[in-house]
Amino acid sequence: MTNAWTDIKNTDLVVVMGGNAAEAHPCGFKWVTEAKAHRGAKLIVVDPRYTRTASVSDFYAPIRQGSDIAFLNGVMKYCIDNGRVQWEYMKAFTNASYIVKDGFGYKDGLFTGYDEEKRDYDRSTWDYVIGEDGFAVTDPTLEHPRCVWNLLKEHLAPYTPELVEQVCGTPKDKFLKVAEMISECSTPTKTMTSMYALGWTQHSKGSQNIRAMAMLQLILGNIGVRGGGMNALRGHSNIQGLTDLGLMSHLLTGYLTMPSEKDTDFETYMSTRQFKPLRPGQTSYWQNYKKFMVSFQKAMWGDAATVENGWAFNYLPKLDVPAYDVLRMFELMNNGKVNGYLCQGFNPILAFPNRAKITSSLSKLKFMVTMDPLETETSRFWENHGDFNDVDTASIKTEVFQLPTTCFAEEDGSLTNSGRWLQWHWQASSPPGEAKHDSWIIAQIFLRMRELYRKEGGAFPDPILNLSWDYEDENEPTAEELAKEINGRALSDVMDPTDPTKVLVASGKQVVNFSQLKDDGSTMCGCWVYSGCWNEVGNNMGRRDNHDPDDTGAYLGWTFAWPLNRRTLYNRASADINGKAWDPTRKIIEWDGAKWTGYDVPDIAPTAKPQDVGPFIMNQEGVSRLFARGMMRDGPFPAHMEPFESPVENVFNRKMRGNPVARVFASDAAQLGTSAEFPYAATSYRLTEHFHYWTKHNRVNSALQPEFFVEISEELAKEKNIEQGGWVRVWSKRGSVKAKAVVTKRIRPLICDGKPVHIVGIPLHWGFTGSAKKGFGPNSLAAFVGDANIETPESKAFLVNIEPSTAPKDKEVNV
Amino acid sequence: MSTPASTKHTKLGSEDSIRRGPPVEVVRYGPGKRINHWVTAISLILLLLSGLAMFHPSLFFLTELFGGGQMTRWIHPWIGVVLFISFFILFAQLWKLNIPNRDDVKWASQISDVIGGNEENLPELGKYNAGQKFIFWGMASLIIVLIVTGIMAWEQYFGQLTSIPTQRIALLVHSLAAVAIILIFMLHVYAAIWTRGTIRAMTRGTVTGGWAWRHHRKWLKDMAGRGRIDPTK
Amino acid sequence: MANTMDSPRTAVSNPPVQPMETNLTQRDLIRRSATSELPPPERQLTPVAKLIDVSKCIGCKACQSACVEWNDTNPEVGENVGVYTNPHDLTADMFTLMRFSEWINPETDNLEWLIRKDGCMHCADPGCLKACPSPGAIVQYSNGIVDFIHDNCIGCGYCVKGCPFNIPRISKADHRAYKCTLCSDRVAVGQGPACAKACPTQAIVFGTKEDMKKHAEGRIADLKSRGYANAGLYDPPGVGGTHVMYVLHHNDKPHIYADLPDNPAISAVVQTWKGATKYAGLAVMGLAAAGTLLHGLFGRANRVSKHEEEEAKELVDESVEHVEKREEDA
Amino acid sequence: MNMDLSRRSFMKLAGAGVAATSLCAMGFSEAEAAEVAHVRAFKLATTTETRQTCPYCSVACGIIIYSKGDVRKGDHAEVVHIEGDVDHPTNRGTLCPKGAALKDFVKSPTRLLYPMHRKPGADTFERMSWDEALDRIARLMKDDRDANLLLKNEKGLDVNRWTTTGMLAASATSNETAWATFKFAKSIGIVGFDNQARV
Repeated sequence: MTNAWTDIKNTDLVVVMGGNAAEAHPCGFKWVTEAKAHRGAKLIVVDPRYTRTASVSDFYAPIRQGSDIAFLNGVMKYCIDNGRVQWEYMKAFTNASYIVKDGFGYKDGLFTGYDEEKRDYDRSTWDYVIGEDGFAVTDPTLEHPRCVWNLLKEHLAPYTPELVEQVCGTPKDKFLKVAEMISECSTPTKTMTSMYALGWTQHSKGSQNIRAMAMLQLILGNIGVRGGGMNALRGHSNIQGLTDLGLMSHLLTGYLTMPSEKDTDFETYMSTRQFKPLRPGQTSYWQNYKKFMVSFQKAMWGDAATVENGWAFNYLPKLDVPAYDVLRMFELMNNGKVNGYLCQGFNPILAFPNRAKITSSLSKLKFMVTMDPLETETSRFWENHGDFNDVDTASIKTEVFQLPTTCFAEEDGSLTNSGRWLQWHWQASSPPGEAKHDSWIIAQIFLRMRELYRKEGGAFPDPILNLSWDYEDENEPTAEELAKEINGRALSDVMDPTDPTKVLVASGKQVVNFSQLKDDGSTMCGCWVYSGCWNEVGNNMGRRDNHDPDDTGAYLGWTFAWPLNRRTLYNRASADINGKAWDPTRKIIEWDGAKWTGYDVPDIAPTAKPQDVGPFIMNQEGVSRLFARGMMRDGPFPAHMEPFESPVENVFNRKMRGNPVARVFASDAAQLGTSAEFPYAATSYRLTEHFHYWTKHNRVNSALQPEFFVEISEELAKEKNIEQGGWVRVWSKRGSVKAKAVVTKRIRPLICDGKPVHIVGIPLHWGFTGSAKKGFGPNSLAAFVGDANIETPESKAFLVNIEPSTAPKDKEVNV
Repeated sequence: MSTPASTKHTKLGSEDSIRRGPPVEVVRYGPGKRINHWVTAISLILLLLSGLAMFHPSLFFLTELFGGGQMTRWIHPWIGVVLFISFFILFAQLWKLNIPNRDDVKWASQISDVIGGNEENLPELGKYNAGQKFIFWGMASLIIVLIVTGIMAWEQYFGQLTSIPTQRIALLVHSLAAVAIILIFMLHVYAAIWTRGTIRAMTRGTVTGGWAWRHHRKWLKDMAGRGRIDPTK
Repeated sequence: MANTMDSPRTAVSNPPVQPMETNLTQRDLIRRSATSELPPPERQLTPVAKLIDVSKCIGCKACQSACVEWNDTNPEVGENVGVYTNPHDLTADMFTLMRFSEWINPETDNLEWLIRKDGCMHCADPGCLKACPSPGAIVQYSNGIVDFIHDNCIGCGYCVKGCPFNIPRISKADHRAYKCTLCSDRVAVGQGPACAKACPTQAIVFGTKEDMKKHAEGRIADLKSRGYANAGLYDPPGVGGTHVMYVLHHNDKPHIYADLPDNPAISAVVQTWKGATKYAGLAVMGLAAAGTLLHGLFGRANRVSKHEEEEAKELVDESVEHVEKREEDA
Repeated sequence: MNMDLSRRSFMKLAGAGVAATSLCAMGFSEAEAAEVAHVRAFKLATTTETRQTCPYCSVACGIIIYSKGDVRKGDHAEVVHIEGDVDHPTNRGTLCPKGAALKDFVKSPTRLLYPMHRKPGADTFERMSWDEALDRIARLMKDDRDANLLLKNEKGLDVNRWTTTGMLAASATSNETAWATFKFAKSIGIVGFDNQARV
């Protein structure tokens, strides 16, 4: 989220699209009802189903899953055509005026440079014209035919209300009503907020869905302002934290990236990351990359990371592919190329698409280790549960370790919420049985491996032997010790750059925040964006001051928000080019002639002059990007693409399937179904009564929503004579499930590209362990393809068939 | 002399007979009927005690007799079932003797003589008089009403059987019927006490010849006429 | 500034953990089941109310969950029968229930998903209490809370018949009646009901009835501004008003919200049963008893005379002789 | 540690007054002794409060855990109740149906209590001691790493990549646990490393 949950009360229009906030985030959604009740804000819901969020909306428009880009591009076109643009903002804070290289273009659903063989684009033309001065050429008048603004208008031209209706199945009048309501937020005094979640990410073009809305928000001037922003409602309590801390194949902490084989040494690695400004005087904050990277390496390997060995650069593995993401790993596993797998609080056989493939992959492992507070289907994937897990136990040779961990109530630590607040929590109860903290388990495995390497030696032991593990009790690092390591400290006295005689941070002291980090090895910091969370002042994540001057919803005294306790990202953009708030009643920060002051921590150097320095300091341009250059694999502008399994053809290119550059493994391509075989468009989602596969272990939530079901329209039920509450079988090219049928008026067939499209809704909370009735998940059916940029599986749009059926059969398990 | 008797018969119970005595005694109820009667009587008494306890707060203390409210609530319907069965065994044996006839009309029309005890003015009667028949049929019909409405109100097993509005009516009818049956019960008991020499009919099973001569002369003559006499006793 | 406003929140402080005297006692009772002479309360507590704004409710069932947790009930895991309402009805282990209705508004032809939190309405004139035969099994406090005192409950189910909203349920386990207590144990220490505290959108709020009515006015105005011309407050006079009220977007037709009664009142049948019948019945029985007693004492008993005994003997002898004579002839 | 459970809250906000009056409505101000208490005894009396956050979604609602026993005093502590934290700016004491039932998550009958081990082909888990399990895991991992760690690519460049063992990290663990996990996984060379953010 660019803004905080509590900031939503400041909005005038909430657009919930690609999410279902009331259902999945009820207490965050509270702030929508506050905005409605006290600002007269309106709520729009655009979704294939009339959801719980829709039940309290002011306007609902149906849409076919996977067609969001067409809808959003349509809205953008409507706003531009009707002059509903916040011109000043758009001109000052976006790259609309930048001139794009000749050669870049878009035709038949494809951008220039497509290579069908490689399923990739040559993106060399997707960039700015660079002048002699080394800066990007711009035309502030926006008259140049090759400026981003004119190219964008050209790109959006086809997205008429008629096309939107044809592609999305949204009736023209409903689309126009939504476009009209949204376009009203183009004035500086009206803001709109976008609340989205996996309804946008779980597509083969998920990143582009989000880009489309972000661009719309920029055109309307709604980024960086109170009650605005792009608000990704993250699913898990600390999914934000684990991303910030880089627990991903392609990441290091704080969005530093893993080296690839191109990064032959530390210097080469740095050369492609310390971005120089593309416009005069811009911040381009990544110029500090080296300070963060060196401090990170020192945090990892301490004294073993020296300037001589390039800060132990070669201790880091180098990638030969963009990432060993989960889809790639399970593909390798299924091909027998993976021997061991550790699942810490993760349930892949319910979480990943094509369950049959996941199960067969796990069956090929030599060993698997699970760490959970609760039973999981994954730790028992080898156990036969009749129809619910029909495996041949004896033939599965995987050795499995099921390790019991503590849960939140039994540990200290911090979690990072969607609004980037790091909130510390305290242990309240004693662990049951022999359950242990994850950090203890990790420490034990690490220490035992290190001991083996010490005794026996082995393959490249250095990064293991030298990993800094200087905790008071190395068997169990405390949350406090780890938090302090994340914040960073001085390894030797750090001098004040302005006065070299003055010690800024004494050796061994915590740095106040990342501004004190150095690239000479004198500081260490586990995760630079978190720096400031536990400095010499103390544990800022434990702060609980809920004062909120003038009720802006900032709550600066409540815990700690990264970066630098900032609550609204890009908040510099809440003020105009001269530093005056666009909307005086919704001021965040303002330029007082000498510095930036206000309710939040400025998202820019406090003394950076408003006219000189752009608000988007992480970008080389200093402005935001309507044109993404070559930074996204599937295009600098969002273009309509169908899901890989779609009930209709792509109207821009009827031969094109899915995202033309998304990676598809051969075996999975063979398992893609067609609308002839599988006529119904399925989608997966959460129910408010449950949290993933956890709460089915809990009697209360199991009582509130006891049994797996699918939702279909009355029309489809009639067509297939399926009765309310009766059993149905739903199957795709990859699997089959049995469920109770919920026949509802909340789902209606849509007319897309001239034919009716029936939607089948499949919630995801059931399995074969726990208190609830045994059931299945949509992942048994979903396709094993991911987003072109970050490989998030396309779990929100796939094809199925459905028929009336009988109850699934269970098998008694000897426990 | 005996012809008149033999011409106009009244109905007789199976065990009805005269013991010559002296003194003359007339067998009115055999042991079976007597046990049956007392089971019914005791059930009825328990029912009205437990029922009244739940009928009016001022009588709630009666629940103590049954070991508290929960027990009372639990036992009341079961006693009802016992009463229903036992009464209808009795009913099967006595209903023929209770079919009204012309004499009953006359008897009823002279109710003042009944209360005044001037039976010489009343017609000679068979085994039962109109009052007794009224009690018999009254009890029978009310017990049916009570068992039916009782079951509707029996939350523990039949709470879902009928709709709540129906159950409300059932409860109203049940309480009205209960009041009625209590009144009849009183009449029954009082009449038995007031008409001296009656109670022994349900204890020893016999009444004196004089009692039969005074209250049910036709019945007595009929037994005599049909030689239902045991000279040895 | 409008946006500095915040909806009324049930809790302004976290619950106390120090031992505390309860503040709802017998001295605060204004009604007690099957009890005629109840001493008047020493003090009048301010009437409280729970306001359920159906238009803000997202049907998340947090209220159900919080209710189960606070009251330590144990609802069973049922099955799906094709609807979101789970369990399928109120039970002795589920005092409150989200009832979902899919309603097509005939005026707009738009679907409206009406979600109503069902549960005890805490009537000012409680039918359950009127019907209850067990002294003190159902009580009403001067703040309006109608509570079941399980120790005094005999499990007869009369409350079920007495309730105009079909709320109480008899436990199959202990045969006692259960329903929402309005969290009397929380209210007694100054905390609002668990459901109201949990409600994420504050569709459920709790406070004094007066404040709740004021809050409702604001909500109704907002709904009217959004085109719900018939938005209104559901506080049915038929039961003397309730201490659980609804804000309905279609207050002209409560029945579309999963059969919420349009004009609830204690059934006339129950009134007669618990009124006239109770008193008249007792009177009649009393009179009858007295009547027979008097007649017994002063009236002349109906005795059999010596003469009648002789008459009987004669008759018997006669017929015996008659029989013997016939035998001789033969 | 900031365990300050200040009762300060949003009194200044309109509407807070509502609840305020409801306090007095109970005659709460005059705390007289009650002879026959009808209502259930208040079950949170004499419990220990601990400030926590809900582990489910990323709204991260504030919660208060009420337990019998105080871990900070070294007692054995059992959760007796969990309720929303009124002082929390986001949820203001409210909770969703999952958060409101957190106690039953902590006390779920399917909580894992002991390390369990499944032998290849076996149809049940068997209990195993922590030491045995951890030693065996470390051995299996080292053997696989030694056998399969790719030290150099075809160009002879150090890549130190271990692709034959992968790991998924839990996006419900704390940042601190995550950091420890990160150090472990990246230092041993695991590249097949992701968390729920990927899906």
